[in-house]
Amino acid sequence: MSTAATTPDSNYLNVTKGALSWLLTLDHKRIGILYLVSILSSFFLGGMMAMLIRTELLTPGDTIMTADQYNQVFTLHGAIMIFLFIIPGIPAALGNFVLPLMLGAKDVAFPRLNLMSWWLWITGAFIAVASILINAVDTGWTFYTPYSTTTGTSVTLIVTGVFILGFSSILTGLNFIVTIHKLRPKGMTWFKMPLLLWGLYSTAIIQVLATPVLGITLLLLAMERVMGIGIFDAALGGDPVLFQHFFWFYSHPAVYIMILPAMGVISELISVFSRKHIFGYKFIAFSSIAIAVFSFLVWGHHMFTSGQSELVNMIFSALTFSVSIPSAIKVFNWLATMYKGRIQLDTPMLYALSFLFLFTIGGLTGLFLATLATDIHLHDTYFIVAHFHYVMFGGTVIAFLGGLHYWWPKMTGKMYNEKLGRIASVILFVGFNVTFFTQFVMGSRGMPRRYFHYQEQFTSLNQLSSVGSYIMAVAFFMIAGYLLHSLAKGRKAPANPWGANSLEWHTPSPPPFDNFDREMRGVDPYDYTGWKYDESIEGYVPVGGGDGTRDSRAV
Amino acid sequence: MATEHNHHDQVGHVVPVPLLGGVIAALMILTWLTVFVTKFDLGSLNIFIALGIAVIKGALVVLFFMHLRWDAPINGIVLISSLLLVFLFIGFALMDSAAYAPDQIPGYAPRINP
Amino acid sequence: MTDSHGSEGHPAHLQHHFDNSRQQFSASKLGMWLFLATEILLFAGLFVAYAVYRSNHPEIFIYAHYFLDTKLGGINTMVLLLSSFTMAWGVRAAQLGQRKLLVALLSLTLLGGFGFLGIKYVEYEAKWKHGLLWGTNYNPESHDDHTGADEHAEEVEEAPTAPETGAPDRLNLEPTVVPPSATGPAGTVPPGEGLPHGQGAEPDNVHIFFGIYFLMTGLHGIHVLVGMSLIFWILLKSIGGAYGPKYFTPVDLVGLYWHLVDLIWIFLFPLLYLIH
Amino acid sequence: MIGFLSTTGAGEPSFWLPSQSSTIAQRVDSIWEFIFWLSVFFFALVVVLGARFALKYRAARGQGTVATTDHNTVLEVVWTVIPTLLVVVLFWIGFRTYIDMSTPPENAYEIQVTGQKWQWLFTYPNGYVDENLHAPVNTDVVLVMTSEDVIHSMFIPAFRTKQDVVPGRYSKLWFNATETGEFDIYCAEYCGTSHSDMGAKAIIHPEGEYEPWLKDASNLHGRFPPVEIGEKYYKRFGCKQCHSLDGGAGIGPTFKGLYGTMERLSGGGSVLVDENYIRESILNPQAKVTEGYSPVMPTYQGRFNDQDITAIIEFIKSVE
Ligand code: HEA
Ligand code: HEA
Ligand code: HEC
Ligand code: CUA
Ligand SMILES: [Cu+2]
Repeated sequence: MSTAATTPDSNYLNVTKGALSWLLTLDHKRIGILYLVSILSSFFLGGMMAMLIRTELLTPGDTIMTADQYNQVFTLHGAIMIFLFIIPGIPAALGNFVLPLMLGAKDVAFPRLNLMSWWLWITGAFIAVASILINAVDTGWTFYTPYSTTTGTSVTLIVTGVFILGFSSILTGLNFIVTIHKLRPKGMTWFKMPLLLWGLYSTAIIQVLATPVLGITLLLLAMERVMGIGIFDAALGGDPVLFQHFFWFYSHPAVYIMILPAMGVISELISVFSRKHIFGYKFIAFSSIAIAVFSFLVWGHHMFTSGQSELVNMIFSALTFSVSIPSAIKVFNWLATMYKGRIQLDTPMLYALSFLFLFTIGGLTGLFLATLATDIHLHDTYFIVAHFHYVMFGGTVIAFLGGLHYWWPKMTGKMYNEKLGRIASVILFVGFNVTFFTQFVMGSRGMPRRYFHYQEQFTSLNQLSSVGSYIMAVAFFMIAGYLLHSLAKGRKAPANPWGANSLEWHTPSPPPFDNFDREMRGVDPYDYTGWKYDESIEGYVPVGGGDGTRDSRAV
Repeated sequence: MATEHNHHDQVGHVVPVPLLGGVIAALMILTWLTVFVTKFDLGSLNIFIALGIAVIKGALVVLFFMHLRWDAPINGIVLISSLLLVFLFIGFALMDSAAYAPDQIPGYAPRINP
Repeated sequence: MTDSHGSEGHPAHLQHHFDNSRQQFSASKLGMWLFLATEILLFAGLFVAYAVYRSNHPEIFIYAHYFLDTKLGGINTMVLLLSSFTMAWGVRAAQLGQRKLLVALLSLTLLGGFGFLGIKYVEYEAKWKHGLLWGTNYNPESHDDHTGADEHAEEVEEAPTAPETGAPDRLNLEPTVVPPSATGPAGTVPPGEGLPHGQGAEPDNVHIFFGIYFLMTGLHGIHVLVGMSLIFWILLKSIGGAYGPKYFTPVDLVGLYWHLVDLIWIFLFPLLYLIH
Repeated sequence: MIGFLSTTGAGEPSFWLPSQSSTIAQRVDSIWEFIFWLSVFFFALVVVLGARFALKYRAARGQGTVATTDHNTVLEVVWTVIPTLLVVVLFWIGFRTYIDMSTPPENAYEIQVTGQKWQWLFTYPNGYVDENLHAPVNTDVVLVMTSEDVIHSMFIPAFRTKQDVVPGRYSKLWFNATETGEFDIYCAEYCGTSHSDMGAKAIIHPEGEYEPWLKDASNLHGRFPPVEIGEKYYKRFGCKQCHSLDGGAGIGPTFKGLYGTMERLSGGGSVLVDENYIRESILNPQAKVTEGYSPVMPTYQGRFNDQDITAIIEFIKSVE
């Protein structure tokens, strides 16, 4: 199985041909690409739902749809974005591609599970999306009982889909943990790993330990609908608030499944484009683990007004603040990395800077929510909507885009148009703030979320927000356009366009089937002294000569 | 890796049959004991005894049948952390639902008692 | 770390991205333990539901557990433990390359699985017959027209928690046997203030116990089934002599899974059957 | 554009927050402001440093590396400890105020609230039911709330207060309004189709005007024609759950065209549905049970007076 014909020109993209060679591939790089295509399609679908939401909200009354349709649209927007796009986003697409490369390994520990994970994703996604066509779903992505157990829509079906998606996520996490533990090469100690791997590792811990609880939650919800167990249904003697504990036990840690890998990506980008060793490596690494651990202790902050007891509210509020400390540590370390660097504002770095600003806003507004007295007022208003779009979009999606541009040459072997890349990133930044900053204002002024009709007084803010969302759509179509264009017409990518030193840049772009033609050893991923710029290929080459893909550099 | 390997390719620990036999005997006795103890009314102690015995039985299974005693520490860490999370979950859910239980409306269950 | 890679050639079971068997084995093992952790957390949800309702409404649990048969439950515990024992021994046999012994032990383990499910079936059927089910299906119709002891005799016979008065008529429990709700409402309904199927001391919402009972034992039963299929699969392969000292990973991993199934039952048994 | 930095002035709505119309609002807002300025500070810090570095150290493509120190334990400790101390303060002030928000004062004026898809019903101590919340100014008022179906959430932005309304249990929310006037009430927990229309008004009466209002409002007969009153009762006292108006089947016979027909009784015999029979059916429903129905209708003895019953009869007559 390791004996695929390898000629000097062959790479993982052209080593075998035909649809089946992709659909049944065990190569982590191809699986990464499969995931990338799949999640981007979901993102597109979710984005179109968002456009429907924003268009409906142009006027306070009915605009383009009925109340029921609106409820279905925001449910699907939320569910698609969360379960289909952002949770698998960085780990399963970018992570799958780069993790073994960064480790100098040939593949992940369990290639078959990896493929199975993607197929489960496809199955789950198919079922979840089919539930739209069959009888829609109108519960919101949170599936709160007893609404979700009594509504007439196909909740059971979408819950089945999400259950399967959860399984897919578990397999990815499990695979990454084992790979990082067992497949590190000689010389790569834990503290020689690129920080993205720490991010993915802590993400994987959450994926493995939290996702099963989502599974049982959804199972109980389905049983509640099918058999009428009554555990969550007051009409049968059950307790609806208990459901919320179940749901958030998973779904709070899940938000850190989204942000931790994004923080890993940002650590890579900031160091590489500042041409400087990352500042405070160990603090950044440990803060990832700390976030993963604390993330399990704070779920009740989504339930401050639910009727949860005051005692538990108090504990959860206090614990919630603990998560902000490791996040603060990261932000300050990134800033320190930039200090006195030689900062190159290439597209990935522009995204990294966007991230820094937007995530800071998102995170700081989290403090309003973690504080009991203010959350009572802000809960379930657009302030929450703005908060989570700032962290999920301004944080994760922006980091994802940064990473996508950063590894695009490695994945495809092509360079995208740098100028368009920068322009699009700026448009996106502006559009994003117009869309969501306004929502903070609406929210604190008292506009509840999931509102189809709203009061006249919020009209102008809503319209501004909708305009912002159209600006974002323009930026995304630009991005999609020049990336696709680069596939056909892009300049051939050098092995190391950015002068980075983690192991994936020590092999050609795109990498060969088995990743490396030699046995790799750990290096300090943030030590760039071994590379110098070569004008002729617009990329970096080793100071000692060669193109960097053949020799093996020891520590 | 704390795995013992007796000869070149041997991986994992081989557990002697008498040890396995001893463990299953202990498990059987404990099962009988836990049923037996239930015959006595010890108030709230009953549940602690029952769960205590279950924990001992579980530990026997994990340590000997599942080889954890000889296994890499990381595998034990995985197990312990999952158990800690279970306790965390039970702890908070219990603390909270017990605290608000007095607010519940007596007899409210329209779908069963119309 | 260069030993088996390249120089000695790959053994058949060694995948190309591993350096050697030991690395592959310990990776598989860590993977399996992680998977077991997810299983534990899957069941965690049910244990939470159990803990919440039991601590807030002990009356439901005490009343309802009289309908479970401790003798059958106890026997089933032993059956499962024994099959765990044969499984553990089987792993040893695989490690030492004792092919015949391995086949025999795996067959015994499988038999244990069948035994367990058989007994479980008997128990389920009795519940079904008496309408001791979940949610609105909880409808123990037989309560109303007789004193109960005779008809339920076969399933409530051995309830070990007989109060001082001797074997009580369990469907007409003295109110003192069933304590009031620990917190909040839904406690014992005083005799006379009849609920629809209220007789004696039947508390509100007994169906919650049966919902939890069926979910816990049902999910566990599904795991038993999966475990049996896996054992069947390695049994077939071991007949062909697939496992020996150099390669026994599947036996080891399936063993771990089977022990976990056992482990969960070790807790389910006292929690469901031995309530006091 | 600088407007977004202006936070609350006393009472009036600010750029960020609605008017402060309850005693707790001022306290919540001062915490809000504290976090706001803290956030502005840290945001400014990050932006100023980030932007300054990006511009000052900006370099062309193709740079080699810079060698500087890559860690500094003192710095790390400083930027770990300062945020830690700050969040401890945040937690504490938020928690203190929250405890006051969640503990209703003793002897507060109690109003019962029911949430249902998709309206709020407020029941006053004398039994009068209204669709809006009326309360006296400068008085502690506690709402004892429950839901008929799914979870709703009582949200009064001007009072900075919110509480979920959960079926099967009572939850409480209290406020002390400092201003008279009308304030918006929303349902903040998603509850289905008309979630966004599940609004009401909190109408705060000036000193001494609340009691007269309640007395006046409770006296429906002076204000509405009997048929309308009957219809209100039909909706509010649960008749709706068992008796349809369109001839549809229900737990009880439909009211459509009921008046004046002959009903067969389950004990044999039959009866003409006239004023007397309806009166008897409401006060003593089990006296004569209509054939095909079970005797499940509750008695309304003591809940309606003669005038009320007449109104209901008029209403039943009007359904044809
Ligand atoms: C990527 C996802 C993500 C991330 C990273 C976060 C991060 C945080 N979130 Fe957020 N959150 C969501 C996604 C996310 N959240 C979602 C999806 C919801 C709503 C779900 C729904 O209801 O549909 C939500 C809702 C939510 C609530 C519930 C609100 C409610 O419904 O009433 C709360 C309450 O505490 C909260 C708090 C926080 C906090 C304290 C952080 C912290 O981790 C933030 C830490 C970061 C910083 C603090 C900034 C950087 C630090 C500095 C610049 C230094 C200065 C710092 C200090 C002085 C402390 N979030
Ligand atoms: C990752 C998560 C994520 C992302 C990215 C987004 C993106 C957007 N969301 Fe979000 N949203 C949620 C998660 C997310 N959302 C969740 C969880 C909820 C709560 C649901 C609930 O209440 O249950 C929610 C709810 C929500 C609401 C509140 C609805 C309500 O409460 O009534 C609104 C309203 O404006 C909104 C708007 C938007 C907009 C305008 C975008 C825009 O940014 C979208 C822009 C995207 C596009 C226009 C797509 C373009 C894509 C391509 C062209 C493909 C090619 C791309 C590449 C090659 C890169 N969303
Ligand atoms: C729990 C269900 C229920 C509620 C609530 C209820 N009813 Fe009835 N009602 C019945 C049933 C069943 C009957 C027929 C049996 C009987 O006559 O008692 C009935 C009969 C009647 C009749 C006689 C009609 C006939 O054809 O014999 C009248 C009039 C009536 N109800 C009025 C009312 C009014 C007015 C209210 C509310 C203030 C009300 N009901 C509330 C169930 C209900
Ligand atoms: Cu009621 Cu939303
Ligand atoms: Cu959260």
